Amino acid sequence: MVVLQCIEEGRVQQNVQVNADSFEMIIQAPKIAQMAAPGQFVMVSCAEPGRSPLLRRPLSIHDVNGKTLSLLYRVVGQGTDILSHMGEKDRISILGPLGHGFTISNAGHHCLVGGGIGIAPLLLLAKNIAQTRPGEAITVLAGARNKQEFLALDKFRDRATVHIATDDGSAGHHGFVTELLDGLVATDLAVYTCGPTPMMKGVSMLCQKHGWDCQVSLESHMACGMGACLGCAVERSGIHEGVGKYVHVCKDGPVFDAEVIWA
Amino acid sequence: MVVLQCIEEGRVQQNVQVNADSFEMIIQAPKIAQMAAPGQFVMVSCAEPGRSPLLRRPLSIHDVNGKTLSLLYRVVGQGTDILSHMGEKDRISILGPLGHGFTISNAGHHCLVGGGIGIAPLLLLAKNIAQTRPGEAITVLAGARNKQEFLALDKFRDRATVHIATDDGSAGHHGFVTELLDGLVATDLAVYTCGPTPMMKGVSMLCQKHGWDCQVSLESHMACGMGACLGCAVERSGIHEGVGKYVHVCKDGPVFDAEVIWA
Amino acid sequence: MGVDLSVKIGTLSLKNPIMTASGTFGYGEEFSPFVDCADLGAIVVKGISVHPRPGNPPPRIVETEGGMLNAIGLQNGGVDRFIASKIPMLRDLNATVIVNILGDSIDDYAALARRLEPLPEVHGIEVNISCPNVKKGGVAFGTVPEMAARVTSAVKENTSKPVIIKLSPNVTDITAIALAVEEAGADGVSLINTLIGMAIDVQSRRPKLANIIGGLSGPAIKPVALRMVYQVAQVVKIPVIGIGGISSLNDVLEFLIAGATGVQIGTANFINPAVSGELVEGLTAYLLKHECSLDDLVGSLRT
Amino acid sequence: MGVDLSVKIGTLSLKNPIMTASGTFGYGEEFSPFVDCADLGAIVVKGISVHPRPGNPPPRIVETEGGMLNAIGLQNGGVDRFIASKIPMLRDLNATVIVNILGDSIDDYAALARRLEPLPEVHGIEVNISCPNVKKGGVAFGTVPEMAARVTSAVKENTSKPVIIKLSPNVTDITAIALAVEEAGADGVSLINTLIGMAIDVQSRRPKLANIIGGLSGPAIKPVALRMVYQVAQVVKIPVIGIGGISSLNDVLEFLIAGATGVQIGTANFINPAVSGELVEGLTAYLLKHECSLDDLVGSLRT
Ligand SMILES: Cc1cc2nc3c(=O)[nH]c(=O)nc-3n(C[C@H](O)[C@H](O)[C@H](O)COP(=O)(O)OP(=O)(O)OC[C@H]3O[C@@H](n4cnc5c(N)ncnc54)[C@H](O)[C@@H]3O)c2cc1C
Ligand SMILES: Cc1cc2nc3c(=O)[nH]c(=O)nc-3n(C[C@H](O)[C@H](O)[C@H](O)COP(=O)(O)OP(=O)(O)OC[C@H]3O[C@@H](n4cnc5c(N)ncnc54)[C@H](O)[C@@H]3O)c2cc1C
Ligand SMILES: Cc1cc2nc3c(=O)[nH]c(=O)nc-3n(C[C@H](O)[C@H](O)[C@H](O)COP(=O)(O)O)c2cc1C
Ligand SMILES: Cc1cc2nc3c(=O)[nH]c(=O)nc-3n(C[C@H](O)[C@H](O)[C@H](O)COP(=O)(O)O)c2cc1C
Ligand code: FES
Ligand code: FES
Repeated sequence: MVVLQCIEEGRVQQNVQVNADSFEMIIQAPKIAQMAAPGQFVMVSCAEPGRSPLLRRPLSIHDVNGKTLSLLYRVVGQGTDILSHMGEKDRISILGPLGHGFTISNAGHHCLVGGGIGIAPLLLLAKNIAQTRPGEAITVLAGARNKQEFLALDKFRDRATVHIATDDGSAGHHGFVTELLDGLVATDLAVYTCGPTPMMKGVSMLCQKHGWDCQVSLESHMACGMGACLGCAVERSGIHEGVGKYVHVCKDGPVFDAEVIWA
Repeated sequence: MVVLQCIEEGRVQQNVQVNADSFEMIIQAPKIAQMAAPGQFVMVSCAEPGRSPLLRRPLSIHDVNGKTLSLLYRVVGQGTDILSHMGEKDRISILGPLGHGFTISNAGHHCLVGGGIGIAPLLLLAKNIAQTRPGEAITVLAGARNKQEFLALDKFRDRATVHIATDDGSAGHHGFVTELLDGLVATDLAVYTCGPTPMMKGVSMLCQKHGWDCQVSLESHMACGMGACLGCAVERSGIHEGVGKYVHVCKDGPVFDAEVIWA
Repeated sequence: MGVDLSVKIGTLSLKNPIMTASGTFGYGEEFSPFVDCADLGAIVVKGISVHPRPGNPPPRIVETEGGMLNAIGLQNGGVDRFIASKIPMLRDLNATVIVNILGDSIDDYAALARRLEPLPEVHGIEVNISCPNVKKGGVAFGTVPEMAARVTSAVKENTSKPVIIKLSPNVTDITAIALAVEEAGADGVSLINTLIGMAIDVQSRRPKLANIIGGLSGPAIKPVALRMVYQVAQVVKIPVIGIGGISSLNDVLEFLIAGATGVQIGTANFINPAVSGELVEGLTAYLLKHECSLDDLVGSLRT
Repeated sequence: MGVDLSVKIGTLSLKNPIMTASGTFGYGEEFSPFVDCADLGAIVVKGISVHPRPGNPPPRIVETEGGMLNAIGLQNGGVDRFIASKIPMLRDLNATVIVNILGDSIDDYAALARRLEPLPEVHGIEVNISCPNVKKGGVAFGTVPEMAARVTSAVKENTSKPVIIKLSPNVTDITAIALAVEEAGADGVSLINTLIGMAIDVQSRRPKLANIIGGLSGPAIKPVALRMVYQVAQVVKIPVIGIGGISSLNDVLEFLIAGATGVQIGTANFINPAVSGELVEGLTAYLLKHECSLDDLVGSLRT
């Protein structure tokens, strides 16, 4: 599948703090906004070319509204810290849209499972399903360490039923979001998940148990984001010879059928 | 001469553009402001320690008012560009005051000769002379490529007679500032100069001709600014053996008796 | 554009001195939205071996101050698959193609040269005798003049195409290696490959690369690369191709002034996939503006 | 502070593993407003030669991405002047002092060791072998195992003080040099010295350093330094002192985990003259917080 992509000098429209360590940045980037599909990502520059931090940072496309693109990101290091200090009208170089996103399943019931910042790519997916599959059920299961940590839930509520779980029990189910999933009674279910690796692995194991198809959105360190450097390899499930041993998150993914990774 | 110095987390009070490519930054840095003497400089950080641009940038102390320090700087590259984007309340790490400044001569008439951004260190000197030598004549000769380029002249006017020269004749004398100096009729004159090297060399040659003592403020690339790296060497006039061959701008200078450099 | 940017490496003549560095430009196709490969001096494709290589386990890359470490492990599908699946695509790109080869033995290098010989789509061969990532192979050849010379002869004996030997910077005297391969018939040398480096995650006390060590690239290594290019250009008569941290026109000019006939852009492709094409335009504009030719520039360092 | 930070290098025991690197800390005095030298593991003073050296003409330094190039040219007043004018001051600093020495010949090194032997203020000697051997046509002592070993023995024969050999990174196999000097009796090795690099001013087409080439230091070289420290620590039994781009506590920890017994802070002193003292505090706090000892840390890389 050939994806069209470009480098766009985006213009920050707003960059607001949404919880203790996360921000949402809305950027005018008409070209990329127009091409973006759910589950795809962009590579954003945090400095002038050749200056450090050298590499672009991969961030999921959280939302798209007309000519604007929204990124939901957590500040974890130098690059995201620089992003968090950007303000209105600042320019930001964006490369994208990149990667192979979610494929909307033909199942009648869609379950989106997000852990922490992993909720980011699921919003555009939910919107897309609601739009292209009117009447089909959408359930969102969101997990977080605590009540304060949840992100963007309200944006889901008008299109999906949302259930939440917290590690500390400060809101919703006291425990793992996977437990909520296990509790679902459904046959014709498609699961889409993004979050910490252990969580996604747990989700895909459950899906195998229940016979649901499952798509996972992976992360990996990236240099190019477009299949050139081969830096973003992750091992495939099963035994494979030669180059078949690895898949590349930026190009084959970031979204994979769960079986490709865990089986 | 042992200079007291410190690292101070200054606070930008204002940072205003003063001509096409220059800015004046006023910083709250009480410790350094209190210690600063005319002709000394500071080393300012343009990034977090260990991040590029790696080295601190040397800038002359342009002015001091109580707890604040003023820097007058021209944007020529990455570091000064970063400085020019700083705003009110931003923190800036300053190392200083550094170096050996101007020594106020016992001559009854003081002539300050500045070229371009070289005017920067002369303001504090003028203020200092006016304060410590009431009644003594202060003449300021300022040179620039054109009328628009002059900096801080008004701040001199109430303490000194100011004459200007421009390369393009757009204001004052059409020609070099050295020609103004040559025109001065004075016996008991002390000259202090800062600006492009050819200008300072010209000034010191004239002073030798007229028998005036002359102090020059030099520039050199610096790593430490405090005499440790030996990176800021400049050759001394005359023939010298071994280590005597060079002086170090950050410690022996930046201000030198002209004869030490050119003879 | 009214200015001649062409350069010659052996019998191969390039439109201009701007090439892409092996392993940083895939096989060109990924970059088609950003660069017309036909506009470049050449594209140097990802290293090819006799047999497929899965590459190293992840993590394979880590960012460092002013650079990055990679331990891809020379992942590639092997020469047969390259010929079957990539050559047709490369033909369509209309680009001057230099194929980077690597092996575990002299025979591997010879075999690769032989396999590529009949292909008109392959305009030149770059021999990687220096990749720091694999424990076996690579390194040894690039660090011993005699070995480097033997690889060179083996390749030359099996191809009529221009042969560029890509030198390792992880040596005491790179000029000795350069002279040895020139003597052995190399049509040009390209340098530098990556410096061997390492990074550690303090919390887990594990290396940040699964391979423990990796190759350092990017602006951080530019001063070392420029120095080596200058030293090599002083002693060899064959063309020198400069590589290492080149991201801007100013960087390109530094390498040309130091004595490089051409340059390769590596890590910079990741930050700006359009950079190679932009540098061709930038260099053209520079030469026009300063009314100088490439020859005026190359090796014009004033010392 | 309830945690033992002391380390031993031969017979010399240091308060803690944090030292300052030669040529980046003057003779300590300049830093007295920022650091109490007595709190540091040791200060390594600017390189001393038999006769005074004027150093190189300016420009001597240039900034690069993530680092800097220097070509100071080993400027120093010579050993006599050092003893006359610096030793008294060093005595007052109350610091553990390691004197860095350099020479053009084996005899120079021997002579320097002899001159320093009687001085109680000198606690150890660090030998800079990155200098050219004038007799051997200017090949650096540090690039040939045999020459490195001969310098080591010459110094050892003339001093009872602990001897640290400072290794050059501009070699094919740094472990071979390390093993050679260990064999010759070195009490420790410190690495790395600067990588040789270069920068060019495109407008004037001149080198940015009057000396054309210079030494690259700073964060840019950290990955190379860390890799070499790791490799050397694998093969030698004597203490390894890590040097290269260390600016933060995290950097210090990386080098210790890689196998360094101690570290030296160089270029970082220019950016923050108080950094060495801060790192002693930082390391102390870290060990307390994680309830681990230095021994737990050193060489604890999980591979
Ligand atoms: C396809 C994809 C989509 C992503 N979407 C989002 C998102 O929507 N919101 C969000 O907050 N984060 C997202 N991430 C993670 C995000 O890329 C990292 O948090 C970010 O790169 C950290 O950069 P830094 O400079 O702040 O941290 P540093 O630790 O300083 O980064 C150092 C280097 O490591 C890389 N790196 C560090 N953590 C990660 C990581 N988890 N994944 C990949 N590279 C990493 C950085 O890119 C950089 O090259 C995504 C990652 C991938 C691969
Ligand atoms: C004692 C002293 C006082 C100074 N006072 C002033 C002043 O009051 N106002 C002002 O505008 N400028 C002053 N300068 C010059 C100022 O230091 C440089 O313009 C500035 O360092 C350029 O940094 P940059 O990153 O913008 O430029 P870049 O060219 O990107 O800098 C690259 C490197 O070169 C060094 N460098 C570049 N130009 C100079 C220079 N002329 N002198 C020393 N180092 C240089 C930088 O510090 C940096 O390390 C002074 C210099 C010295 C030595
Ligand atoms: C991710 C990556 C993969 C590379 N793969 C190869 C390779 O397969 N063969 C090779 O000769 N060099 C390879 N290199 C080295 C580059 O071609 C180049 O020599 C080096 O990166 C220095 O240039 P730069 O600083 O511009 O990146 C690779 C470099 C990177 C960063
Ligand atoms: C300005 C400067 C001067 C130096 N002088 C010496 C010296 O005289 N002797 C020596 O052995 N190393 C010298 N070095 C090398 C440093 O001691 C150190 O090995 C190197 O800079 C790497 O460490 P860093 O990256 O922390 O600076 C010098 C380094 C710099 C930057
Ligand atoms: S990030 Fe370069 S191939 Fe995936
Ligand atoms: S700048 Fe370091 S000695 Fe002057």
